[in-house]
Amino acid sequence: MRYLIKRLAFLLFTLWLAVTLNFLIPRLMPGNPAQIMVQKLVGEGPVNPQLVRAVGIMLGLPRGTLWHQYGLYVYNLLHGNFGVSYTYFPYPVMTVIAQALPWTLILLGTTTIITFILGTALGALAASRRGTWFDTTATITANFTATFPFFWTALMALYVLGFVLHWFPQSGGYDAAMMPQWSATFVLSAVYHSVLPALVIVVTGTGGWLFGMRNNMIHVLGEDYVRLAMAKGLPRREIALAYGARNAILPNLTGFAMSLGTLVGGSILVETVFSYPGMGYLLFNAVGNSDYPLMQTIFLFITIGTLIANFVADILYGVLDPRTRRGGVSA
Amino acid sequence: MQRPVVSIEDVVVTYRSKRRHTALTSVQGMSLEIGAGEFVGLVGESGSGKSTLANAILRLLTGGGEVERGRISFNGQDLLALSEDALRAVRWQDIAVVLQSSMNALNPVATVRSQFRDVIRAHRRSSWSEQQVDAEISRLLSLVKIDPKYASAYPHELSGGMKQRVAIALALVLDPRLVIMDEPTTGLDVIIEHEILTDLRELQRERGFAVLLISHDLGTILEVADRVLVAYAGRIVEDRPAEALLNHPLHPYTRALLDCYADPGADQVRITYIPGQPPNMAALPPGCPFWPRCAEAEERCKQGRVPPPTVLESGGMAACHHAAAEVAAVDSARISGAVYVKSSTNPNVNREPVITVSDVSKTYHRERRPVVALRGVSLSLPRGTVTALVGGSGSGKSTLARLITGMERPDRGTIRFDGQDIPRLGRRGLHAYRQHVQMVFQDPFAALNPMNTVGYTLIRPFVNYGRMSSAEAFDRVRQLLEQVGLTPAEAFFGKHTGELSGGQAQRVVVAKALAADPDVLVADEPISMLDVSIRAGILRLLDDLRTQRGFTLLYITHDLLSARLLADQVIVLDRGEIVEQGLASDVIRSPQHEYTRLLLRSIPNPRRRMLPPKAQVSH
Amino acid sequence: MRAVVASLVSSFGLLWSNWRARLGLVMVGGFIVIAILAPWLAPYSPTSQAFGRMLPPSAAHLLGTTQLGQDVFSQLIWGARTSLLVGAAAGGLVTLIAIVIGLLSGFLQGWVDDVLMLLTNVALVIPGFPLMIVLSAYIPVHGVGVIIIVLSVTGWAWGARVLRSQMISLRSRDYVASAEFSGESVLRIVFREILPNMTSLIAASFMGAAMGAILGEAGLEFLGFGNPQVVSWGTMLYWAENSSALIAGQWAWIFAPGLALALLGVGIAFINFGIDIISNPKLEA
Amino acid sequence: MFTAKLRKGVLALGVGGFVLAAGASSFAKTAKTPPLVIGVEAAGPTFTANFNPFANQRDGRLYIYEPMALVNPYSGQVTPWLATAWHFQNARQLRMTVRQGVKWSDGTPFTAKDVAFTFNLLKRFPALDGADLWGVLSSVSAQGNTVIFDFKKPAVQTLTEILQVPIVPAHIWSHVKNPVTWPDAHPVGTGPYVLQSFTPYQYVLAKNTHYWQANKVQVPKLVFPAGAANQAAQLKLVSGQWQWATLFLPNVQSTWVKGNPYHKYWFPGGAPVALVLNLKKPPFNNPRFRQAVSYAINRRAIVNKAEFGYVPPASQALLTLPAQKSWLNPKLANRGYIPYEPAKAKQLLKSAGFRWNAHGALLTPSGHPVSFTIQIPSGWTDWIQTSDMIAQDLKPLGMSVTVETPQYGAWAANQTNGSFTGVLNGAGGQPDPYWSFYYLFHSNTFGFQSPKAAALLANWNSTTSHAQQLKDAYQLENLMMQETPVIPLFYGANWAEYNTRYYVGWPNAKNPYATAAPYLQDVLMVITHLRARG
Repeated sequence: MRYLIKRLAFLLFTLWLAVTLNFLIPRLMPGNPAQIMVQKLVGEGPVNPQLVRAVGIMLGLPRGTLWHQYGLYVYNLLHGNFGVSYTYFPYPVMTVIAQALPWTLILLGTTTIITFILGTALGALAASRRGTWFDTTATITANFTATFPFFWTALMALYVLGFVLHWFPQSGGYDAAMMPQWSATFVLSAVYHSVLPALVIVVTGTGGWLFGMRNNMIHVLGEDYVRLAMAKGLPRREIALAYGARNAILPNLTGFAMSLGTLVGGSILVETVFSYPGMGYLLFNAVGNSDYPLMQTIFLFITIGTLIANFVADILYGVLDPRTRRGGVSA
Repeated sequence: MQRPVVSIEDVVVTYRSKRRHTALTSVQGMSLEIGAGEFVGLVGESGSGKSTLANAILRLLTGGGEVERGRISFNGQDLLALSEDALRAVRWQDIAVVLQSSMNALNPVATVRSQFRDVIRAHRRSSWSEQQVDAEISRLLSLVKIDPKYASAYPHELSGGMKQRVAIALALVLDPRLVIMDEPTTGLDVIIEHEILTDLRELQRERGFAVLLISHDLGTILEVADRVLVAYAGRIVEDRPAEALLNHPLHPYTRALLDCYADPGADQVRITYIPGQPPNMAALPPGCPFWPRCAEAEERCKQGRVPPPTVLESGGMAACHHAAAEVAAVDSARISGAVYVKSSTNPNVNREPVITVSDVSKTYHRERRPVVALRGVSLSLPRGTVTALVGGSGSGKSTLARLITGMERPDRGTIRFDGQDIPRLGRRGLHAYRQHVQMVFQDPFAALNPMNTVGYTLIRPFVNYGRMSSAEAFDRVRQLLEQVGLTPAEAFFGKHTGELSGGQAQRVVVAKALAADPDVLVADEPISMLDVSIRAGILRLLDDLRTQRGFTLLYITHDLLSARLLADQVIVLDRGEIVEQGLASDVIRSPQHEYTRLLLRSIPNPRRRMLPPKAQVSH
Repeated sequence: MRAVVASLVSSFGLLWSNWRARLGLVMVGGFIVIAILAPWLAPYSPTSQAFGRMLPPSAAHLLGTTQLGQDVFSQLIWGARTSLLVGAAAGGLVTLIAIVIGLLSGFLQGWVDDVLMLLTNVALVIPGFPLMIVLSAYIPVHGVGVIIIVLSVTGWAWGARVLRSQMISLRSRDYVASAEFSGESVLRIVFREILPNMTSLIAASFMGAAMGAILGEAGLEFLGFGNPQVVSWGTMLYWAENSSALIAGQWAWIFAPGLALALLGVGIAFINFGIDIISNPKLEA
Repeated sequence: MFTAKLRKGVLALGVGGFVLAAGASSFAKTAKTPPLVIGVEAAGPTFTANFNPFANQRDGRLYIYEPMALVNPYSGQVTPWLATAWHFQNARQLRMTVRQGVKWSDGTPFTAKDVAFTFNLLKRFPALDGADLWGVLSSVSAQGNTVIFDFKKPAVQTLTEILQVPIVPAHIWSHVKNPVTWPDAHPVGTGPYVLQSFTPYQYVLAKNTHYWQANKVQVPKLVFPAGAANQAAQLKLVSGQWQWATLFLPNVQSTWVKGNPYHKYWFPGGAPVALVLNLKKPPFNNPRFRQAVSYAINRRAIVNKAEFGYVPPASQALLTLPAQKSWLNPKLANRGYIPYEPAKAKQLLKSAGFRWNAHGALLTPSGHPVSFTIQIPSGWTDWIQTSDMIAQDLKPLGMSVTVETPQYGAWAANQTNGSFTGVLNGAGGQPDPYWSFYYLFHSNTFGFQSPKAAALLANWNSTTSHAQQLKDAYQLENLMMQETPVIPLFYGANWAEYNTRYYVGWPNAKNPYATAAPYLQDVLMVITHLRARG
């Protein structure tokens, strides 16, 4: 319970910090987003000051003292009001994000789980068969795939599997001729379109998990309780799972933080290459269009998503590790 | 002899490291047999190969170790040749183990109950109902004096002693024929260690399983074992019934080991210690590996092969050229090493105190639970005397050492030195204070930075306190090295501290403490991490140095024998409070407090066998 | 210092004895040599636009030319400089920050530790790459220097955490207390007694940070958030992407820089593999 | 990825965006008149249902709402559309006749009242009035089928702007509370298409059955798929999933045209891209210095390298040539094109009192070394390339020129704040040369002050006589030559690729009746010219 409260406090604190960081970054940086926005709306030619004011009010551009702005900002956040997108004016940022979020959640959610399961399983297998051809092949392959730049792998996949071989579509989230709906054909199309981006994320993302798990597992397999389990005459599988993997998976969960950050970063690149209609591609476009409200809200969402995922991992850790569950010391 | 449960024939185990391209043969041909229901002890120093042998029996070798040669048979089956599946059936069903580190032997993420269950399930006792299984677990836990409610606890919720008891109960779950115990009580408090061994012996007698108990402490082994095997440098050098070994040790090494024990309550305490270093397995001398330390070594010992085991008519064997002769000359009382004698004296402990501790209390907060380490402790260290601070683990003796040396501050109370209250000193004041009060740490390897050379380590105090240049300090370091018996000094100067043996390292630690030319030396269990054979040497060194230099020594220990040897006065600490204090000879010879008596009883004492040997070995 | 050097030398020996690490050292060393010798190795200036546009690979242009008529092979060679510079500089900065924060936090304990640790944990869970993108959107002028700073600001947390826990484990060692008894100053204890024992950890964290920085830089450059005028593997990919290199059939242009990045990454990963084994002998295969 | 095509959008329309789209491959390819899939400019991976014609994004709404007349963005040629005729009663009053028989897509008839309503809407909501029409208008009213525009002052040239305002139905928009933020998700217009379906990922326009020239519209459906980034967009176009797009394609011959006879493109030159020096700072305030720089730049080389030879070098006269050749002063030497003459540049500098030091560095008459920075928005690759080449060209003259690539926002802000020494930016390029000159000489951005220009512009704006207008234009062109306030380099291209497999009649260099990109206002011209392949 205390563990849960501690993690929750950390989550809330980090959320607050992320929110404040998000508030501060644009205000600490040189350049005035308001001016840029007006410039963009008006375009070339003389700027009518009346128009500038009108546009400024219309967009709800920041005014007042920093504290006042901050108060208003937090108030608006709590009411789900993230401002108006410059590029999608007059739509609020949330409308745009609501369109992109499900795609990323599904793509990143499934690939994260797949990479975790695949990487952990392969890592555990490699560790328990240390020194065999499987171990060598797996670690060397992972060495390569884990260091492949996401976007390059994506480009190659796009070109070879998409353009040359025509096995997979080259971009988008589903066949554009369809209406998004819960029909079998639509879901099938969405899945079909997500195969390439997912493949790229899985291929480049699995290596990290694999190494983490392998190293932990090797460490655990050297522990006395594993030796004791062998002495107990337990079946090999049970030792590897209940004693080895079960303990090794705990530190791997804490490695989640770093891995997730990498995965999220990678997904931005992958989504961009595949023009996948998710948050990453949206962020890329928002930056390109100097759509500051959109860009910052996306960043906030990505951060919150990462934080929550980390929180879930922490809680999972707490559930899996009796030492934290019973209020003992955490590792 | 009864039909042996396990017989080990000429087993050789080599560790190979791919990385360093080295091979280390740590077991160089050991043979032994363990009879049904027999309680066998295997004693040896670190690196003697005793644990390796234990691991080899169930094929649990790690770190690149492999059985190169030999045969390990159980009930006629060669365990080394068994298939993985066949071996799995033998494991635990027939042979169970209790591992060295009680802290790590249990799966941290599984309850005690499930660690019993999986072994029951794995060995096809699936016909048992849940209730039957649980009842059995409760029964086993009760057997080792653990409340059955702990079945649903996780390992981290148990104390060290409880974990070890659980591990023993776990070993008995399938009623094995043999239980291998590899230093099962290392790291536990002396009193708890004693209790567990006592209980174990009782249990073993009741249930009739055989035990192979491995320990570095001959005292412990002799107290409980029917038969004792002594390992040295990867070989068994003596294998005798306990009684016979105790009364007529044949191998000079065994004899030397026995001579390291004495009754602290005797009028005159006399121990010997073995010169030289424990053997370096990577560079053994030709001939008998013990000869460099053996007082009886002759030319033939130094050459050719290792002395073959001499099988004795009286039972057992010894691997020494002298063995046969020894049997004849039973009363031969040749002294195998340097002697350290302590008679009852009446030292003057009424001199003016150099350090006065008044009403000191200290509480730690571990995981939000207050742990009281010291409660209103007052004592004084008379100038030029040795005070032994004695207590079990958790008694607060190390905390007191940390407070006196200024490493920590008490919650309450004063510690006075030269008119200053130590807890109030700032960084500068502490720096000055430490020139006067130095510390010798328990683990010499932990106390020396492996990145530094011996020379650098010893020069620093001179540079810092003596305001000397490195060149000036050099000469002093040389003297110091010679003083602590590290000669020739030049050979040690450039060595990295990791290249030293344990005894050498502890001498460097002592030398480093003396480099500051302190008034007070605090030695926190300085010998407990060392091999038995070299402990007395360090004690002797401390005693000699104190005599020469006249510093005040606070000697912290759980071992009353060493306290008796070294100390003028003894202070006994129990759960943060002083329970008894007085002249060393008085306190140890006629303890007044029950805790002191308990401590005394718990000291491994080969002369006081726990139980009469059950069935003598017969042919 | 001598001890540090000595330990480095002996660590190197250990590294060299592991085949993976050896391969990694050779690979990374090769890239370093290429970067240093770029002016002599590259057949042309990487920015010279004197050649035909989008020429296919030939003897004169091993990897063809860009749409601006630059020699891809020459750019590839010069690009090693940027990647290695970013890796070394950002890796170094990240490691430096990690050392300062990790050691401070580990050695001082108390509230300083609490605050620094909170900061570290926060920095650890805030996704770095999106932050880099957002920061780069606000920073008015782009260049390798900015990227190095952004990478450093976002990348230090993991190293700091690892070094802190190592610091805590080391500072409670008796030899640290023992050094205090020798009258050593705090600085000397931290830098002379403790730091040398963390060499392999620091090296590993440097390598990890350098690899992250190299990939991060390439990613940012690829998205166009860097300075596209700088010749680097990231900008090469950016230009290649923007010039439809694949559609135009200039596969070498897009394939080579990515492969170079991957190989450099693999080299570093192999070295780290070796370092891992040194600091954790159990991992030895 | 920001490439040339993006920037053209920003310049011409004032909004940044991306070329995008996604495939609609499943449409029957066998039909004679299949839907036309258009890769339009959009800002991201998804659409929002926003068809408010006053929002500054150009996409499907251009096919729904119509203006009074279509103005060719480059030649300025006007085609009457919802208006059939107009004339200036005097320089302060414009009378416009609206077309009869036009209906809104909901069947309501279109009248002059709708026109008057639209303009008065702009008055009520200045945020809609981006061109600041009400800065000169005093009233707009409907009389029968005539709309009367009264001006506060002579403002003849405002006509072009008035003609381009999209007209909205009064019977719907009069109920809209805030037309600025109203997304108009179900648009009702007079145009050839109506919204058939919308998802964030694709929307479809179908033919408007009420359209007033329905017989001219042969494409039954327009499909706008969302979001594809550079490489993916190009792949879509090349693989035939898009039929009409505006994409920068390097090596367009080999990547697009080669191997497919239906693949066509036309990249007409548009707004001049110019080197702009900060005229408030010495030595850039010296016209001779600017002329020298102009002579030292090898425009032909820049065009060939940085622009792939897709566009021609630009004339110093600021006009978009040849589209606006009717406005060109025939006496202008070499039609205003500045040749590459480094020697002349040197001589100009010498005559202006510049010197060179021992290291060959150029010094101003007051002895300061000459150096400046050219700022280009990050990622505008061909401009960066251009600046690099300018820096190379100026090096022999002893000028040290560096190139910086700030973010778009900083680049724009730096110009507004005057914190720059040099930038590349668009100049001119308005359909009506008046506005090109007006923006250049009237705006304070570049710091050029000229009473003479102001007088000429005022005269031009107050006369309805074309001859007089020409005279004013000629003089302003002369001023451009003498003062060189900006240094035009080349004409920004207007990328357009189209597929003639099913539809023919596209504009091209031989038949430049409209620009060819799918996002400029004259798309209505294109769509009414397209015919199914016979």
